[in-house]
Amino acid sequence: MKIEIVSEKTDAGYLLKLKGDVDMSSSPEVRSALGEAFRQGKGARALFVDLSQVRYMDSSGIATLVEAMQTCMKQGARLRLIDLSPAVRDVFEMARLSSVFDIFASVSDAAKGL
Amino acid sequence: MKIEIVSEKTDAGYLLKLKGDVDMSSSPEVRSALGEAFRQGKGARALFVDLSQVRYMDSSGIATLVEAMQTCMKQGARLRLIDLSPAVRDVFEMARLSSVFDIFASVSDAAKGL
Amino acid sequence: MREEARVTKEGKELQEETVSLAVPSHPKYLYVVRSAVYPVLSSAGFSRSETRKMVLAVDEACSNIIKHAYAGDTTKTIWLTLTLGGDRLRIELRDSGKKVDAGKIAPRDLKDIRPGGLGTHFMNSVFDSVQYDTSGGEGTLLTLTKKRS
Amino acid sequence: MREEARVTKEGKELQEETVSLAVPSHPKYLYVVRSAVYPVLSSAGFSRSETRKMVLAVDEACSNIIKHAYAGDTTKTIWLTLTLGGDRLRIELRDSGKKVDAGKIAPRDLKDIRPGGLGTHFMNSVFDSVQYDTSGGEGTLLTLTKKRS
Ligand SMILES: Nc1ncnc2c1ncn2[C@@H]1O[C@H](COP(=O)(O)OP(=O)(O)O)[C@@H](O)[C@H]1O
Ligand SMILES: Nc1ncnc2c1ncn2[C@@H]1O[C@H](COP(=O)(O)OP(=O)(O)O)[C@@H](O)[C@H]1O
Repeated sequence: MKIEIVSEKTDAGYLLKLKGDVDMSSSPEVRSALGEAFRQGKGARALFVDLSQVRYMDSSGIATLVEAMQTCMKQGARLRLIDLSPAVRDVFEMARLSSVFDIFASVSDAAKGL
Repeated sequence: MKIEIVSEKTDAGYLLKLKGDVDMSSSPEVRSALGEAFRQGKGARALFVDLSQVRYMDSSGIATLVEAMQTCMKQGARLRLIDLSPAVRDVFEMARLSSVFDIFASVSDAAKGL
Repeated sequence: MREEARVTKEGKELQEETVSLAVPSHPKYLYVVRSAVYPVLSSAGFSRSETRKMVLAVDEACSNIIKHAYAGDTTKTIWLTLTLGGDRLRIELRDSGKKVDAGKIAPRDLKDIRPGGLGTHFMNSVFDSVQYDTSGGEGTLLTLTKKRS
Repeated sequence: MREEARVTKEGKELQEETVSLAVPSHPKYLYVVRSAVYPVLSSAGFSRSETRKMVLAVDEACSNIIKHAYAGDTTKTIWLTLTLGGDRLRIELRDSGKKVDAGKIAPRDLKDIRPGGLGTHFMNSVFDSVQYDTSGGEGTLLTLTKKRS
């Protein structure tokens, strides 16, 4: 199961759209795409990650997002997650992370108030 | 993997819509739904089977359709298959059955010329 | 398949059904494990959400075997056995790597937001029992059980 | 997992990767077999259409074991092994039932439109070789192979 990652530059910062399964096999790829977005988007107000097409996420995917949040904090940027699929929602709830991340219903909602 | 079968009465005869996998486990259910359509639809000009939502079909599914064709012939009715999914198309080609069955793109196409 | 049969109070035989799977200890096979385990559990009558959580827990157990028991060696083997009894599901995971230090395995405090340490928590939150057995010749046997409702 | 390793002309080691699966001989487990086999083959680089045809052939082989080797007994076991070698895929199916009469297995004439007899044809049309071996203690070993391109 391959992961597909589409990266897009928006006004407020990079938007990464993930499609597929984020597991121990694919999260290194997600991590490096996030790293690339941090490098390219230095000084941006936010990093957006669209999770609507993620059918599966395990603790390695969560770890990758937690790391991204920590990097964002250091850079004074916001990490904004968009449109969690039911599978991702389940994992976030099990990990009690639903309130830790900033989660938005759509890209336009996430772009507000930055 | 369960099969879902929706049966609908149309002007020209019954329309069965199959959804799921038609394999050794589910084809008995398909066979009995076809039998029911034959009983209820006695004297109808045609029996329509919509295969657009069939993600998988094996030789037991093909056998079931061949039997249905034979029953139709005996009753002087037509068996018309509608909108084969790529998976079903593959099996039909491997079985060289694409030219044996009457296959239509849509229900309205299949209802013509009866 | 084990041919154990139990007899219920009503005298009905309850045959256990067993599915076994063995895959290389490479992360790319986690997807194969999930793909095989999911339909076994969902056709056993567990809800979609429960099934998803159990599949996640099994995936985490396999990841742990790759990371900890095999220290990243992707050429070893992970053995899984799913046994559906009349009232209970049992999933066994076996490896031939470094034995687990069962005392060291504890779910982390969830308030401590950091990467890692979630796998054990996921296993405990969906399964009724999570047991590590290192008494065998080599490796660890992890047994996860859940009541069928 | 077999730990056979081959060495190429360039001296590179080619490790075979093996996935094994055992399921009860009940038609409801055909879906589990397909779900497990599909990702192994597609991640091995076969095209979607080839993968679909191979999954179909394996499904037919399992159906034949249920129908013919086990005569419909759904409590027996079907064993599958998928071995990915450097240049070749090998799928082995084992049963412990009535041995196949290899002489009687022949794909039917496709011009003869009737239910049944297609399974053998499907196996032969997608795999490079289809071999039945009844020399073992019990049951039949069916080996399907296909070159990886
Ligand atoms: N199969 C195993 N073999 C050896 N040690 C293990 C195994 N599974 C878990 N552990 C130990 O338990 C700890 C907690 O595991 P887990 O909750 O999955 O988090 P993580 O693997 O992310 O650290 C691991 O860090 C490791 O020390
Ligand atoms: N595993 C098996 N054990 C015993 N006989 C078999 C087995 N597989 C196939 N056969 C024999 O080969 C014939 C052709 O098989 P197949 O092409 O799959 O069609 P079908 O099973 O629909 O008859 C079967 O009818 C059966 O006699």
